[in-house]
Amino acid sequence: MHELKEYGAVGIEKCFNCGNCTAICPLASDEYPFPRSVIRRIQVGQEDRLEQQLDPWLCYYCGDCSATCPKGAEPGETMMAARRWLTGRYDWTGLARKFYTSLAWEIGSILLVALAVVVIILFFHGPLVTERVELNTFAPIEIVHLADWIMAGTLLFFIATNVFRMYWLTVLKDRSLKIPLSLYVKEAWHLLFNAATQARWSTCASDEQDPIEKRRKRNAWLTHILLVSGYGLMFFIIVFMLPWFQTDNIYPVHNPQRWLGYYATGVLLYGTVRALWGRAKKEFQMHRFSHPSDWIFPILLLSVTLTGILQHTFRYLGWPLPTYYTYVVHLAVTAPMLILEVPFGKWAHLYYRPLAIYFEKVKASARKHALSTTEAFAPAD
Amino acid sequence: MSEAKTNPPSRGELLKQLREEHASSVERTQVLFREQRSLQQSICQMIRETPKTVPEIAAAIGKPSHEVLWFLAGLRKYGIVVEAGMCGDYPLYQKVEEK
Amino acid sequence: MPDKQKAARKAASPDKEEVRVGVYTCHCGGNISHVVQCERVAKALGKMPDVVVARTDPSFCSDAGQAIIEQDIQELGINRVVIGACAPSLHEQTFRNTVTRAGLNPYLYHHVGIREQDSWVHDGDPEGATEKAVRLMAAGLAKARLLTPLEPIRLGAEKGALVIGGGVAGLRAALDIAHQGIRVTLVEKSPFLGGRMAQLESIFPTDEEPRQLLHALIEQAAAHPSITILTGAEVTAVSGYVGNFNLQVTQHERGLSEELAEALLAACEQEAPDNFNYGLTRRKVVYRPYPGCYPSTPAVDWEHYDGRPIQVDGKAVVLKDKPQVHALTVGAIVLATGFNPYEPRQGEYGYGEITEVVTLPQLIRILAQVPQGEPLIWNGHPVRDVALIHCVGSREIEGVHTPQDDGQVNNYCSRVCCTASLHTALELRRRFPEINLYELYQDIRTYGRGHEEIYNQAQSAMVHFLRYRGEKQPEVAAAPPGDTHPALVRVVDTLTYGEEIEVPVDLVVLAVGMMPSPIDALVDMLKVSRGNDRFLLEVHPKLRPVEMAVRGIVLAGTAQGPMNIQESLSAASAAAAKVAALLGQGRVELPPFVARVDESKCDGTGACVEACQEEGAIALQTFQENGHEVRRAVVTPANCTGCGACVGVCPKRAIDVQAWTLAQYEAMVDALAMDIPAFAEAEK
Amino acid sequence: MASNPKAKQPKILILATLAGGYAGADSTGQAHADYPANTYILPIMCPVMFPPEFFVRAFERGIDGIIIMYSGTDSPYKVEADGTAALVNSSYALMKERGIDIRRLRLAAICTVCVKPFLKEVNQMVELLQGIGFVKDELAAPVTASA
Amino acid sequence: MENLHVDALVLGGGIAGMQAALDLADQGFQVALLEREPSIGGKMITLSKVFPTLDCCSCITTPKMSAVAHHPNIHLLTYCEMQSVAETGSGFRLAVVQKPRYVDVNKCTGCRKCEYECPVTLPSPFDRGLGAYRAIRVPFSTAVPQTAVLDIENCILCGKCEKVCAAGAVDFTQRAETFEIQATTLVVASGFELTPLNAKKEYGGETLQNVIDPLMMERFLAPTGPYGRVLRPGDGKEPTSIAYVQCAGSRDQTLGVEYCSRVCCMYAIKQAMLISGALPMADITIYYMDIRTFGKGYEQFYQNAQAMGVEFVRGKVAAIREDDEQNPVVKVELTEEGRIIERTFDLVVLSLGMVPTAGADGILSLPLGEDKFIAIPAPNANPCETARPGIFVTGTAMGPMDIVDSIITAGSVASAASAYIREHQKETAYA
Repeated sequence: MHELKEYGAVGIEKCFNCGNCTAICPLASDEYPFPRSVIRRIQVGQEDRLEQQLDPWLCYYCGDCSATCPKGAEPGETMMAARRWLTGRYDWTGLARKFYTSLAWEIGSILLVALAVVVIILFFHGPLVTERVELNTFAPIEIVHLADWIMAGTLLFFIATNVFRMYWLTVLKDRSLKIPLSLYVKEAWHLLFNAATQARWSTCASDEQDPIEKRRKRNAWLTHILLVSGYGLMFFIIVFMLPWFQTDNIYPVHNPQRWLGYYATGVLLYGTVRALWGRAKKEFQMHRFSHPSDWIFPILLLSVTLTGILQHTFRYLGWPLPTYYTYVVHLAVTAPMLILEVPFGKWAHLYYRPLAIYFEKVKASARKHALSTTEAFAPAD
Repeated sequence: MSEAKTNPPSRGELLKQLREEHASSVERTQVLFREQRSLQQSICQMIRETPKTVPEIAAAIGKPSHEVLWFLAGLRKYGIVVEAGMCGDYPLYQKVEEK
Repeated sequence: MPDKQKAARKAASPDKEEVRVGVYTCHCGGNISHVVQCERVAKALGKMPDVVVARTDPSFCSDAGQAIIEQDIQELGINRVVIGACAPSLHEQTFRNTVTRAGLNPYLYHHVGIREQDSWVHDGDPEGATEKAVRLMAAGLAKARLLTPLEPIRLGAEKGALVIGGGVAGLRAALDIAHQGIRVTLVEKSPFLGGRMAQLESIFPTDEEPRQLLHALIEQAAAHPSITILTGAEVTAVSGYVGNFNLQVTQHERGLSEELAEALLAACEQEAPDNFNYGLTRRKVVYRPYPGCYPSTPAVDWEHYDGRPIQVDGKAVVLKDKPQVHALTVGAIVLATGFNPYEPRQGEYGYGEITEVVTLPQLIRILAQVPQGEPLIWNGHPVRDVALIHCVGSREIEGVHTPQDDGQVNNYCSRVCCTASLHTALELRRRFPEINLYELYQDIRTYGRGHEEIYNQAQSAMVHFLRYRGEKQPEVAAAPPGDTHPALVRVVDTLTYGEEIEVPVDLVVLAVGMMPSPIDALVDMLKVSRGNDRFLLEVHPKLRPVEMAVRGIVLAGTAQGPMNIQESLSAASAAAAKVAALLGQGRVELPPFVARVDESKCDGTGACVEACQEEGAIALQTFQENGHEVRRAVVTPANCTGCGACVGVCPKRAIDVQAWTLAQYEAMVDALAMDIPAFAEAEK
Repeated sequence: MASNPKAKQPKILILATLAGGYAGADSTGQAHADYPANTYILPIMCPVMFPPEFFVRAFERGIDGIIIMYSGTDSPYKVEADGTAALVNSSYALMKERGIDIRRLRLAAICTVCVKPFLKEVNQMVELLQGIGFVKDELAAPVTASA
Repeated sequence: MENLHVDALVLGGGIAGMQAALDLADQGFQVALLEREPSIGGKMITLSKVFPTLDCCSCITTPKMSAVAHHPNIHLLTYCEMQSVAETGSGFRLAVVQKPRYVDVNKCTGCRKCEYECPVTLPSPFDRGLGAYRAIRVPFSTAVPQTAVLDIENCILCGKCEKVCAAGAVDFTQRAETFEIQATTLVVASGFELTPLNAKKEYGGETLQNVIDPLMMERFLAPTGPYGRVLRPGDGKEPTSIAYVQCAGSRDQTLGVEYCSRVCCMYAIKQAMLISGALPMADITIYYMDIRTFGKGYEQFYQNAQAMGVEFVRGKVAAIREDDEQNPVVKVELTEEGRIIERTFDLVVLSLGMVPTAGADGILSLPLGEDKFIAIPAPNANPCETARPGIFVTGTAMGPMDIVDSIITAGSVASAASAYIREHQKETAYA
């Protein structure tokens, strides 16, 4: 319990297990009776049981549980903390745990990576063309792209290993289930579908009776999905299409390069500002107990977005030096965001969540499968 | 006690005073009373011959079931309506014949 | 009131006037009428001879219902009243008052119980129940025809009360009674006042020091001019009745003179288990249970003192108990005999077998002996993990729990253990911040004002809660040697979806319930009753919640059932109010149910005198009559208990117990046995 | 009953002391237990007031079974425990003389909260009477047959 | 109205106030009992049967009401409102308003002719608004005093009542009258209110017709209830499945009521048993967190209910919605199994808790505890003394409690108040 508190849980000890949170939750089910399933495991200190749970990932923190909790035990926040804890558990490097439990570690690492980026650029940048904006001369696209790929590769490595750990803990460890390979394929669409639509979150809103609450929840979901789309798009563009994107050519406005970029930037700006605004005002249940990690990621993302916009603006204005400087700053925030936050930080939920839903579906159909096979072989009486 | 010289107001004066003081509540209550009377009449009309359940009456006169039930509770209390058996899970109500 | 006088006159000579009976069958708000068809009963009774009116009502005991009866008496000239309603113990007195108000003698009324003994026990047989009601009412009618007006026996009452028990309830009751100008004798069995409360260290919800509160009470009581305190004393004989109880109180010698006491205390070497610490420690046989106790003079533990001399100033002093007998006469008795903590069976949760298992009261005494700031060591091990098990000796289920020696299980809730154990858990947390605490409970019953807050605090203090079901109790086992902890608690935890959870612990604390103090002798002497739970039984929890069925005896505190201190105080004050109301006037009225001799029939056989076992109740006297000497029996009403031993043996049927005559019983039997044509007819 | 006459039930009279059996019967009621309705409970102070003839008279009037529920040694009356036992013995003698099955009269100590013992006594008597029938048949039979 | 001088003034004519008045009067003190409603009896008189004995409630209450009305030492003052209090050297002086009944108490015989003739029907608070009475009425059948009272705010002044009254008791010329009571000591017995039915919006109280409060169920179970049987108020259907939601008004931070109301477990179990009697086919389920049957004989009562087939399920109901047929649907986690269910019932009873009645404490400026009930500075020494000397408190004004405990505290307050009276009168006699 103390450990979870370091991950930002509040009030778990107050819970007297009445079950209100689980019953009010629009997403909980008999198989995944959270939040209480999570709270109880924490209360009795069953770490091994907790790390095998998918439950925390299935929650989107609509906050109903916390709002209606008779004891003020903040079950929603406990779920949040459990996600952080699980991120730490899945991560074999131990970095995630450090980042979540120590602000100094997190900020320090970010600064370190940023510094590294600045230092690298300082040593390896191309000539500074001051007459006009020649970004690709300053930062040769091949090198950046290469760095980009290296970074993406590292990222992928960490993500893949951590995801495998997650798979091992939550699926493989459960010996009671034999999962035919075919099911993984059959249910795979859930992974993509949920990653893309966050469909599960929208059920939070669709079950809500109160129209005002319903609108709030729907808006929250919409904001989130916009943010994800913008983020995903940007990520895709800069990892796979950097040469197309980072260019000194100025494309006409109708060119997809322009409007895709603008769209992504726009929604990122909107989404992060809204997220930060909400956290500052604490208007939502989910924003009442913001953990440092909840602040840092949107701040980073906002900085990335803002520096991107600035850099873009300077380039169009034809101001070479400001363009280069903001570019450096842009990279200096982008890199830690991607390197640190994605595999070890808040943004890990981007893939853990859809994966959890995917595993859940796989397990469910395996269970169904097992049932139907035993039934089929059961002697008729 | 009060001074001897002020005569207590007469009964007529007191009643007049009462009417004036309560003019608005009397008016409001009269509206209520008229609604009640017509509703009561239509309910009684319906169940004069054959007993009916609350949902049946409610559907027929277009009023919410709970309001009809409240009316029937009152009519029952004052002996205007009686229970007359059950129809499934619903008791039937019938108007008492006037003597 | 001329009406009343007239009615009274009428009633005074019933032989000469017609009997006019009113019969009233009560619906009892549905309690009776849901089974017994009261209207049919009334109809059948209405057709019987002498019945002038037979009515029913939703509740005759209500003001409106009583008014009906009063009206009938005054307007219809009803002179006998039969009421069929709840048990006579509940409302007989209510209706006696009703008929008295209407001007009728209160003993011209008869109450028939048709609820507890009819509608409530025959709800599967409405026909049978209705017929039974008719017969019982007909028997009542038969008796009513033969009733005669009677006057209660008025006796002077001693304006003094005896309070048995010197714990918090007894002290409170004594003070409250004394405040009303009534003398009080407080008798406490042990040599010191304070009872169980003195053994506590802190009380919820205020965290006050119990002994401080007690001392405020004791000081007032000791200083009150109307209170006499007898410690080391017990009631050894009782006779008499309300207003005039004669008691014998035997008081043990304190054994020590004021001057020698301290020296003796210092010099005494013999030891005995210290029951103030529940036998966990030993103390001298000359002892003070705790500093600041009252009386402050040490006492001798006569039970354990072996009679050897104690050397003081070179002298050998032998202590001798010379019990002193006090005779007392009091008007009322308050029973504040308190409780004992439940003593777990040998082996129950490992109690008595595993040294790590103690009871909650023991733990409180253990903690009292650990100096503040020092660690808790038990059996030489530092205590790191503590499990507190709730409901030990409470909420037991027949067939699941092992019965006690008397074959019973304690199926009641002891009310205080939940809050007490959470309160103690908080104390543990405060003093030993590193300890892990586990509460094993069935339902947390922190019902009182400020108690739920204690539950909340315990949760905030990281106490772990595990919930077991009554049918599946936790198990306590000694851990195998070499284990990290000496004991192991296993519990099927319903909060964790019925999974079994194992908790290694250094100390297991059993939150034991309350049992009544062992007062068998007192109960036998006073002829009072106990409930199924073995606690003393009130007449009715709502109508007369602190009175016992024997008039003049009231209940205060945990003698009646589990209570916390606040509740004990309230109950004690309530008992005091009853005593004050009873004795305030200096006289009491007793029902006139005593033997009465029919002079015209008695010829002095003396059989009655022989049969009577009450002292001074009946004697033969010689009278001069028409020049002849005749011997006749004469009853002294104040000494007669109304048992009727004289009635059965009189060959002449010349003696009867007033209002309970043999002739009335014969008439009742006839009514029960006869066919009821009227009832049958009424059905047609 | 007149319209649909049930089989006639034997009648059981229960004489119950206020300090014992009567309160016990009230407790039974408070527990909402169930027992047959052909049981008529009359409150008494103490059974010693009845002469043996009283019981025989009751049987002759058509009471089929009598249970005396007294307080035994817990009684407020000194005379109750022994006196009642003696009374019952002399009543048995008289019943035998009249050819009445002595099992029709029973003595039971019932306390104020004795719900189970109360029910047991009542049910035993009910069963007994189902076996041995109405008292009037017994009284009608020639004495020699029963002797 | 004449001014009164008494030893003790009891504020509130519920069970605690009545018992306190009786216990004081039995000791020979002069007592005034002040009640703001037209009849004494309080909440208790509205109940059907009482736990754990299942005695008919009016059989316990009405004799006490009657005893209060007939006691020579008790001045019964109904339909009176306390206006102000001043401390005098020898006690308290209160200004009290006798509200006009528009009926002469001395003439009215309680025949209810006026009530039958009155044309205006109103929801009767005695039946929690689910039954009806008229603008002029005897408040309920066992009211004390058994006298009609006219609700002038809902009267059309048609004068029918005046015409039909044979006793000539109806009197439209009555006006509120102020009088004075001097008392050595005050006993506050102002009682409780239920937590509001709509306190927790997830439960739909007041919007869902078939989600009711427990006092409504008491009225349905009482023989004098509004329907004469148990029906659900939404559409008059006889319910065959009924759920009890425990702690619907207590032990819940979101309601602002964190304490336990003490009685809800027992009344729910009692009602369940009574419903089983009235509707033998009905399924009854009680959703609870902790069952708190701590009183004498209560645990046995709980076990009896279990044996009778009442279902006890551990889990706090999270929300109640309504299906198309007005049936409430309860959503709850079965915490012992970790399953979440939605179950449809005909009727849901919210086991609401107790909050203090507003009023007396304000006029008397008595400090309150955190729970808003009157503060008791020394509960373990003087359990019914308030922070103001000479003012005592009893019954549910001092916190939630059941009838048994209320009656005990009433006895206790009688002792404490009488000691104070004797002490004080002695002092003033010397002075």
